Amino acid sequence: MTYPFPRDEGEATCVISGAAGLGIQTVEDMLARLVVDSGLHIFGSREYMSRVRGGNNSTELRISTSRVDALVDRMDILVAMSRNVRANIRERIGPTTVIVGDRAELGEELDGAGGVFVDVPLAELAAASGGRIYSNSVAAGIVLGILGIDPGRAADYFRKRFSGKKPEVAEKNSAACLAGHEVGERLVEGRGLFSPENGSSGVGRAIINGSDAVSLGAMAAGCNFVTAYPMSPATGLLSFFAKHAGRVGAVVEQTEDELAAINMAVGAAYAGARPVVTTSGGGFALMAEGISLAGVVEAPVVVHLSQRPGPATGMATRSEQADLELALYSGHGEFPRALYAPGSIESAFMLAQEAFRVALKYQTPAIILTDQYFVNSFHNVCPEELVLMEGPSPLDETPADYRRYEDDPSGCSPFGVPGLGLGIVGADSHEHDETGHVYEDFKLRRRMQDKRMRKLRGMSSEALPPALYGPEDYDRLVVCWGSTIPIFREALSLLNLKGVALLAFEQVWPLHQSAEQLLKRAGRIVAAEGNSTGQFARLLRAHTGVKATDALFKYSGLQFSVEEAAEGLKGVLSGNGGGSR
Amino acid sequence: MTYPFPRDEGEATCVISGAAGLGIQTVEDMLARLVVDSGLHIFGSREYMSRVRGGNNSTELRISTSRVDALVDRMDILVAMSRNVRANIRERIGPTTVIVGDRAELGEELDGAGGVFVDVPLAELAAASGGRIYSNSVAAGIVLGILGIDPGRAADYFRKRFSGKKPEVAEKNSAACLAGHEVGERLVEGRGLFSPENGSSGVGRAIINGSDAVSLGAMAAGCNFVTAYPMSPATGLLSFFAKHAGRVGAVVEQTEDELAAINMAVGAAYAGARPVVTTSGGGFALMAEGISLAGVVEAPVVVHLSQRPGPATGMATRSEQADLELALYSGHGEFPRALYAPGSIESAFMLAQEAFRVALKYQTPAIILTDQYFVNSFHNVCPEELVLMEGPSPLDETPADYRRYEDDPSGCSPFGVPGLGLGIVGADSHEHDETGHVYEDFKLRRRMQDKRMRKLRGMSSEALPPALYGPEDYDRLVVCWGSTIPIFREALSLLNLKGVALLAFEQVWPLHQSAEQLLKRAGRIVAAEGNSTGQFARLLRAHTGVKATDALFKYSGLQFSVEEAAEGLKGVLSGNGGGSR
Amino acid sequence: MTSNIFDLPGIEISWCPGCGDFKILDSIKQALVELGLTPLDVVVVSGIGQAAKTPHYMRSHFFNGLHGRALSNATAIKAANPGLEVIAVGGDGDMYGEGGNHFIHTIRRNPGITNLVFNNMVYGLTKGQASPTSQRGFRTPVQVEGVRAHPFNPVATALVQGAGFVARANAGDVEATKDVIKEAIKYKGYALVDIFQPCVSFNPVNTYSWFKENTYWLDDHDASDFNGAMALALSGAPFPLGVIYRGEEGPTFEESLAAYRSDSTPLCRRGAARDAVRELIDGMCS
Amino acid sequence: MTSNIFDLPGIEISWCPGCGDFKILDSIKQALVELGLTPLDVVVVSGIGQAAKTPHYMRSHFFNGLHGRALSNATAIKAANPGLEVIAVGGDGDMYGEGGNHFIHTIRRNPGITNLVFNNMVYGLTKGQASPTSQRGFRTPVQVEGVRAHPFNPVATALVQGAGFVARANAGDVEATKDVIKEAIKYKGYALVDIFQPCVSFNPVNTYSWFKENTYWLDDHDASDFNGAMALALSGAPFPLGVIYRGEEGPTFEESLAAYRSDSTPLCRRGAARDAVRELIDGMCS
Ligand SMILES: Cc1ncc(C[n+]2csc(CCOP(=O)(O)OP(=O)(O)O)c2C)c(N)n1
Ligand SMILES: Cc1ncc(C[n+]2csc(CCOP(=O)(O)OP(=O)(O)O)c2C)c(N)n1
Ligand code: SF4
Ligand code: SF4
Ligand SMILES: [Mg+2]
Ligand SMILES: [Mg+2]
Repeated sequence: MTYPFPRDEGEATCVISGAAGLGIQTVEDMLARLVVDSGLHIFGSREYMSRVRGGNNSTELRISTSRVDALVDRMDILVAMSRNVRANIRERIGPTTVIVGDRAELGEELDGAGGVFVDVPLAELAAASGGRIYSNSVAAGIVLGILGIDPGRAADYFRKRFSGKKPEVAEKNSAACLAGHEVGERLVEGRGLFSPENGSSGVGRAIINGSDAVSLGAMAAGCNFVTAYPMSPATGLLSFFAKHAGRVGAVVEQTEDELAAINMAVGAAYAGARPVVTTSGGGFALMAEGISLAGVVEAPVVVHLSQRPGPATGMATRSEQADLELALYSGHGEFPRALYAPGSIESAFMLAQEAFRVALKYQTPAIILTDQYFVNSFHNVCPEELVLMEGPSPLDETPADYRRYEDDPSGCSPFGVPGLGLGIVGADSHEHDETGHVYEDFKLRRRMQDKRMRKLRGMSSEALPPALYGPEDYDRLVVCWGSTIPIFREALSLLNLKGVALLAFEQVWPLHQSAEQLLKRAGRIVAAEGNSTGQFARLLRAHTGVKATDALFKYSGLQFSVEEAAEGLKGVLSGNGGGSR
Repeated sequence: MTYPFPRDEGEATCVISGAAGLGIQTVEDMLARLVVDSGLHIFGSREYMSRVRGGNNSTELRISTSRVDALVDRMDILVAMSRNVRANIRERIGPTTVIVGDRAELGEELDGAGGVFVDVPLAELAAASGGRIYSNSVAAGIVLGILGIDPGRAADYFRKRFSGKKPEVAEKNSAACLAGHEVGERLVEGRGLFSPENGSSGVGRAIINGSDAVSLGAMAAGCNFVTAYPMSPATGLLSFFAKHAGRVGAVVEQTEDELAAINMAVGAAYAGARPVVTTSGGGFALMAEGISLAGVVEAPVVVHLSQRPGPATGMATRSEQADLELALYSGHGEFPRALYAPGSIESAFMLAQEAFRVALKYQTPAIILTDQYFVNSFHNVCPEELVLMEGPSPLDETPADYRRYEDDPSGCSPFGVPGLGLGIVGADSHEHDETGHVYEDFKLRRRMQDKRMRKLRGMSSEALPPALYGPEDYDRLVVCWGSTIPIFREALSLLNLKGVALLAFEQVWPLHQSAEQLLKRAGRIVAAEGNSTGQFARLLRAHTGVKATDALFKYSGLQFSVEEAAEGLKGVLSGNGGGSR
Repeated sequence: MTSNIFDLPGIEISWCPGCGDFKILDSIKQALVELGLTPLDVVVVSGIGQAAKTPHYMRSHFFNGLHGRALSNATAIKAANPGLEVIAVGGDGDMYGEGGNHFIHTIRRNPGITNLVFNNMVYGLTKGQASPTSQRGFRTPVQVEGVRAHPFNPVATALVQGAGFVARANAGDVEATKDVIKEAIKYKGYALVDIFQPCVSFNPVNTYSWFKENTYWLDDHDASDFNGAMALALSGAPFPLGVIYRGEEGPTFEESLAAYRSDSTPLCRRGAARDAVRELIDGMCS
Repeated sequence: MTSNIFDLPGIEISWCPGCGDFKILDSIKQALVELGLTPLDVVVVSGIGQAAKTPHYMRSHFFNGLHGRALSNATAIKAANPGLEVIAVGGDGDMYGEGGNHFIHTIRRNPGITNLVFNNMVYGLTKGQASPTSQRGFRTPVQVEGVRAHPFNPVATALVQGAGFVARANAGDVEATKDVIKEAIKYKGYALVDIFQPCVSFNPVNTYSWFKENTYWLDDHDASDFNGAMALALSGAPFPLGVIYRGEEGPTFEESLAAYRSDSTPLCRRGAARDAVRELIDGMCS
């Protein structure tokens, strides 16, 4: 039988779905590596339930001959490893979806779900290769076979991955993979979807996910102090730094709670460290008082806020963009801060550095907003496109008459730290005088508040402009921020509508001055956001007066897919209303 | 010598300034009582340093033949009890200010400060009456003498106030007061500023400060659960409830921190109590996660957020209006809430009840925003004008098939509690199904998020409209909210400008639908706020698109005075710019 | 375990197969049944973590709040309605880490609640970081060189805060654990049961057999002897199991509240004290 | 006290006349001088409260942060620059109430900081509410019927968390308090000194004379004996003063950080690890 695989499209999307604990992560990593080593591009994204074993999670792998960096609904291949495939996956099964599964596990549950079912005795093949636990490698082999990728490299990969374990672990995985590969090859009748000619040697070889991109950017910026309390989906940065603490010379500590994490960060910043804390909305909510402390003591503190759906515990392993206003307004009193929301791996690396640069220069908090979708997605990038910005400049020694809060037209006092120079360095959470001592004086209060708020001018003048994609002479504008950017960019290029452009914000506060004019040029503005109220649109209106005429909101816990974005935009722009999903 | 006292103006303002620990509070209370008992109106306001003894605090007392409810700079009489009178008081000394002080204490520090100095041997007179600690009562007596108020009533007052102590305490205070009264009478040459005829029996006899007005309103609404961690200026509500806990049947507990306070409140609400927590900005910042919890478990929780200047510790005993955005946006994720900001004692009483009504009806948090100025200010009111709204309705017993989060067009599920009926009552901080159990489903998520957010419609439709003061056909509008309202109202009536009206918001979220049209009718809009960035103006623009053309911001730590408001408005409205103070 | 009225039918339990939490759940439900309680009498309160999912797996009133805050919720629920049997459950991270401050101060307050801590010496739900009770040297993706902080001792800490009932149990011993839980629920004031719980996914060190080998059930220990209890509490492995301390039953938090002095009605049945308001306002008129 | 290099000239101290805090301030400054430290060596870290105002009344580096969070700030400052002498000061409410969780977990972590708690058994700055250490029956405007919670025992709690140095002092005894503070500062790891401090404005019960009558200085106590220390810690009034426990000097938090394994440079002098970043990215290419 010939299966309806996509051929000559230069792209294929494979979804692997299965219970937690089956080693899908290994499949994902191995496939990604081999795909990229074959000169193809890859994008991967995971969605998972809040449990350690069981349930049903999935990973999407988009393999392409050109750059891919956005989630799609398209599902050419579904490898269903466990029964009880969840609705969000079932719904994506189309007539041409080839479903690979083991009927012994799945029974008849996918009968009638559409697509073309291929029954493969995964467990049996795995058992023959050394044990049922190698089912994941059988599955990986099948995908390799379908894609047309040489399974020989898999053996290398497993040897490297399991170098700490007994050699037979790698060997059995390889055997399982080979067994799977044979099956895969048979499914495509020996003619894999990609051939070696599809590959290009110019393909970016680094495979980096959003979390690591933020971590690497922070490291590049000289981050050397990491405190955090574990919280999905933000823990990755903590683990990454913990693993490399010795190598990069960073203090890394898991704290008793988020209050300790942020207050350690502020203390460390006072002492001249370059700290980051990583958390999600609930943890950030607990840090609000500490953020305000950073504001008044003028401490350069960077926060990685990786969003998930709220309120409260919400959906612990899902995605949303609903903490923008929290990030912008939390903390009592008024003080400047900067907010970044990267949309790609390259910009995550860059913006993490920018966040440190701005935090250090303006001695105030900077926040990097990501979300579960973003931190758990990866794509291949060229190492050369990961731009290393200028590192932090060494701190000056303080003179004997040093005053920490010396007034300055920029609002930024010379930054001194204890233990470096002859001056006394004070920091105070009260309103204070130039030396940092508490002093109740109404004029001093105004002077100090003005000094701090003045920084916002400099920060605004250095703000990164939004990126415009599409025609310069647009009359309709789609506005989005952060992780939705590549998705809406691809959706728009699919739709190829005249007069429609995308305005994409990766710095969401302070706003670049061009925003107002760019918005005003549009007759219609679609706010596309991963929340239920249009937080960024509200922010834009508050500061530019321009109202979004249409809304496309998603808050189901999953990120928009390209198709969904396209369909939504089509609806909205044709006047059939957008609304929320 | 004849002193330049205000005569026949129907109003006099007396400021008593002195170190903490001298008993100025007693003077203030006694004078207020006697003034009102004489049929006159009073307004009192305190400003104080963050210390227990020493320093220099002051109380302003405005005595008038008509209602007074706003802070003024005017200072007809200054009683300076301690040396080192602070600049904010010195600056208010005008040519006609009569300064009463004891040269033995003050030395020459007020020479050349302006005004007319009257040297009174306060300490000596007090010593003669039983001890130097009675200086405060001597001072009180002097003021009574100047005002023309019968000192006989003071004796009654002291007997009542010190009923728990030895009788001689009251007696010595009375004696000291009488001694002072003689001095005061001499200063006005026997002709007090007010005569018995000025008084009216129709004067509201209840003397209530902002803090007690909120507490009483909460009690009237059936509040029966109070948890808080002490924090200026919010502790008053906690102490008030603690004092009357047995009488009103309320659970009152000082918690270990603010996290416990808010989480107890949410737990209590789940169990059918009607809770309030009281705090200031820093404590509220810590409560953000708990507020979000209240949002998702749909718990009716009322928070009293009494603002003081931030960021962080800021000025612990001073005033500001800079936590509006904190109150509105803090807590992760999206959920409905209501925000109230009373401007007068009557509305504090009413709005505290309204906050409970809305919190209970919509099962979501409501926040009452006051500030240090407001909670520590008092004026006399008619008990009849303290409107008792309808109390809370008894809770229904749950049926056996009860589901806590039953969907409903209004968003509000029938409210059941454990221990009342046959149903199981569940509450969950995750996204959950109708029974409250955690269940990961993307459609359920949307349905539940929609259900919760739908409440905002009802809440909007019931929102209190802003009050318009001044001509209906205004072309210029001054916009303010909360405690500044009476101040700007008086300032505008002083200025008596054509075409200028005041739009005063006591419900600041959700906004009443009339706001947009009212704003759009104005050619110029002055945002008058006690913060440095115009938070409410930003909110109005975000939701109506209307931008304030002018700003009048104060963030020195002190509230606007009527004169300052008037002067500022004059500047702004004449086009000379307003700016910040 | 046999089925009982606290079973919640038709649910999918998301704990890992073999997790000690299943056994503790059985112990709890059995204890409740044996005490003659019904699902309408009980409120199970929890925070966030694997242990904290418990209320979703049994039939009773429940309040599943925030990570670390269950004791505050539970104290309030008990104070609002002292007639309810309130049980706060959670993990070691939840109760002793994020919730550490409430742990200390709740004990000092002595509400009549039962506190069950599923102590697996690891953060299960967030995939294997150290918890306050992790033993020295325990390696995780965050504690890459092994834990070095002094392990938190919940039993001794609780005793120092004046806890009237402090016990320890072992998930593996369902029957004995159930008995301890029964004692804890019967105790009038605050009662702590720290329950050793194997996490089969993230704690390869403190396993069923490790707990078996490193614990022993107390035999004829005089639980009313505070000093003896303290000595047991401070002893290292092997850890004593059973009721370590059972003090006199002093007044509970809710019993000492002025709100109930002359009226035992739970708050949910009370109206507004409008007369008191009128009187208070009158008092401000003179 | 005689003037010393830690005096901050020309300041107005806002404590009430007669407050025990003045005496403690003297003890601290004198201790620092006697240890040969200078204002540039020392960072005084505090939260909010009367006690927490201390850094504003002496000459040295200082970080005056939020209520309850001083130990977190102090731990981080020490970790960022282990060469600094870090002293965290605060009141009983600050350190044991709002900051209770950090108190416990900071001790477990064992940073090389000194923790001085001015224990006046009341909230001074906020005008007289009960603190965790308020004695039973203590009446305040909030605890109108008197405190009923079990008083927090900082000494015993610290011992249970593994504190290596635990001491108690009395503000009234300036000289002896100074000596204890010196010992605490000299101790390598975390050192707690809980200092009884009369609040003349809001604590009419625990006065200078009350503390005199209800305390005694330890004489020949073997501070290295943990069990003896625990017994002293648990004893009620009269309370022992002096060094109650002094354990072995194990590795501190900062000593065990990987960041300092091969490089003792404080963080403020370090650049970015750009080579490591390049290597890590390279590692992601294969
Ligand atoms: C404020 C906040 N911080 C962090 C988390 C993430 N989180 C959820 S459970 C958990 C720890 C779980 O450990 P434990 O309490 O020991 O329970 P277990 O899963 O081991 O049963 C953490 C850190 C959260 N939900 N909320
Ligand atoms: C988050 C927060 N909550 C509350 C306060 C108010 N507050 C300041 S100091 C203090 C307690 C002071 O008591 P203690 O720590 O014992 O110090 P003392 O004044 O007695 O020296 C409180 C509750 C605050 N500043 N911040
Ligand atoms: S991760 Fe551990 S604690 Fe959590 S369910 Fe699995 S075995 Fe149990
Ligand atoms: S209130 Fe008490 S602790 Fe505070 S300064 Fe006065 S006496 Fe000292
Ligand atoms: Mg655990
Ligand atoms: Mg204190």
